[in-house]
Amino acid sequence: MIQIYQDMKVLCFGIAREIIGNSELLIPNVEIDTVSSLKAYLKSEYPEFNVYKQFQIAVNQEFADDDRPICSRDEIAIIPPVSGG
Amino acid sequence: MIQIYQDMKVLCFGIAREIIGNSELLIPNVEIDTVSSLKAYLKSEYPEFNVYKQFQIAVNQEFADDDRPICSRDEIAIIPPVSGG
Amino acid sequence: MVDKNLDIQLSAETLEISKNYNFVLDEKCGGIDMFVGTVRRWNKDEEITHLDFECYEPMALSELKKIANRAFSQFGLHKISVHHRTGHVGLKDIAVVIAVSAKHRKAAFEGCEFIIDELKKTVPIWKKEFLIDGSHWVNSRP
Amino acid sequence: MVDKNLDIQLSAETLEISKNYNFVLDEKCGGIDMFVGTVRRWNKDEEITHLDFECYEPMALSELKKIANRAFSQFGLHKISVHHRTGHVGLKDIAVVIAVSAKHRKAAFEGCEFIIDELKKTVPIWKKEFLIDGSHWVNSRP
Repeated sequence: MIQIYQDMKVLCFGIAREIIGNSELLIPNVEIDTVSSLKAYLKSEYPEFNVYKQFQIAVNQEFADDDRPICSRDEIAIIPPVSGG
Repeated sequence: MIQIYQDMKVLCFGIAREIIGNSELLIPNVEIDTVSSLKAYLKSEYPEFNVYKQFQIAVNQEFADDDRPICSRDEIAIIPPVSGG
Repeated sequence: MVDKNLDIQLSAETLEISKNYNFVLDEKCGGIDMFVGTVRRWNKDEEITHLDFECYEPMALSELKKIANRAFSQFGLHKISVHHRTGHVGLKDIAVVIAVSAKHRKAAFEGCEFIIDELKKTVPIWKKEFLIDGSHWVNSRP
Repeated sequence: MVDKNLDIQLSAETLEISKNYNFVLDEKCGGIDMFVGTVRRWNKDEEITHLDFECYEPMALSELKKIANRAFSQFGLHKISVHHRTGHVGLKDIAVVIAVSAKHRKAAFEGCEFIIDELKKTVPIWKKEFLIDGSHWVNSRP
């Protein structure tokens, strides 16, 4: 079975935007199929994420657990620790 | 020993003002020497005070206990149950 | 009665929350809590037309000052502003505004609630409720 | 996002507490509580010059709406107005205003505090603190 991976677009905010250097990250052709595999990818490509407090991932504007499946059609965002108010 | 009693002026607010029919009550020549004797006088002269909830007495702008001595030089006020706010 | 950190006023004029806000705002503080008591049309099944507030002014100011001083020390508040109406107050109009500022929000909430709770217990102010069919002094009814 | 009883706004413009107050004021309610978060000059020993707020707007609106709906049902609130700043916010300026109205004051205090507490936990808004000697994203520091 052949799987075609499309670029996955990830929205970046706050410290994550600064670490990545852009408000959007395009991840090309990599096998990322769950929130936890995305987190592992980000920490390996951007080791600074290991220094700061844990980020969460939002999928379609909802906080998502690590085992949540994701695909390139989802709206995905890195959510560093929030600090509104 | 002869005691001279002066008129005692009592400030009246809220329901007490309406019961007494004036914002000031002058009590002539009566032997009132404590808060409790003032309360007894008011309830006997104005029986309506027995119908409404208990009032307090303030002496010189402080809530006063029943055994507090009072005289005509004090600033005395009838304080019905408060309802500010 | 206004000093540097405390502003207490009994007023026959319409209250404006911006005055309390501007008094307590301070660059040392991150949290302001304000309570505003307004006149509502219904009290249980009774329809209200307006209120009339009467107060024993010098004692009301002195009791409010005592409450404020307890709030300063118990909650570490920075500034306090309390304005209370006297006289005729219509529907939706403001009867009382309490604003407090503190470094952090928890103290602001607790301090503000403390002040209104205590105000309702001890400050010599009386409210007469005027209904469609009558009137009465609140809390006095047997 | 504004409906009859709920007014949620993320705004790049200076916030004004009168807007929140006017939204929640209602003749069915006797108590309004407002929390105002302002920018203070000192955070522990660090001197702040200003803040910069960034937000993930559609998710922030949706999280705020969830919080408001929980507050309506848990505390029986009547109306809720939440305005939060984005962008550059100077000293003493307003970062957030939360106003709620309820029949009685206790619900207003509790509901308002609940909303700001939850906002700080889950709403995707980020605050960068600019100090005399540097800057950092609040809560991100290891």
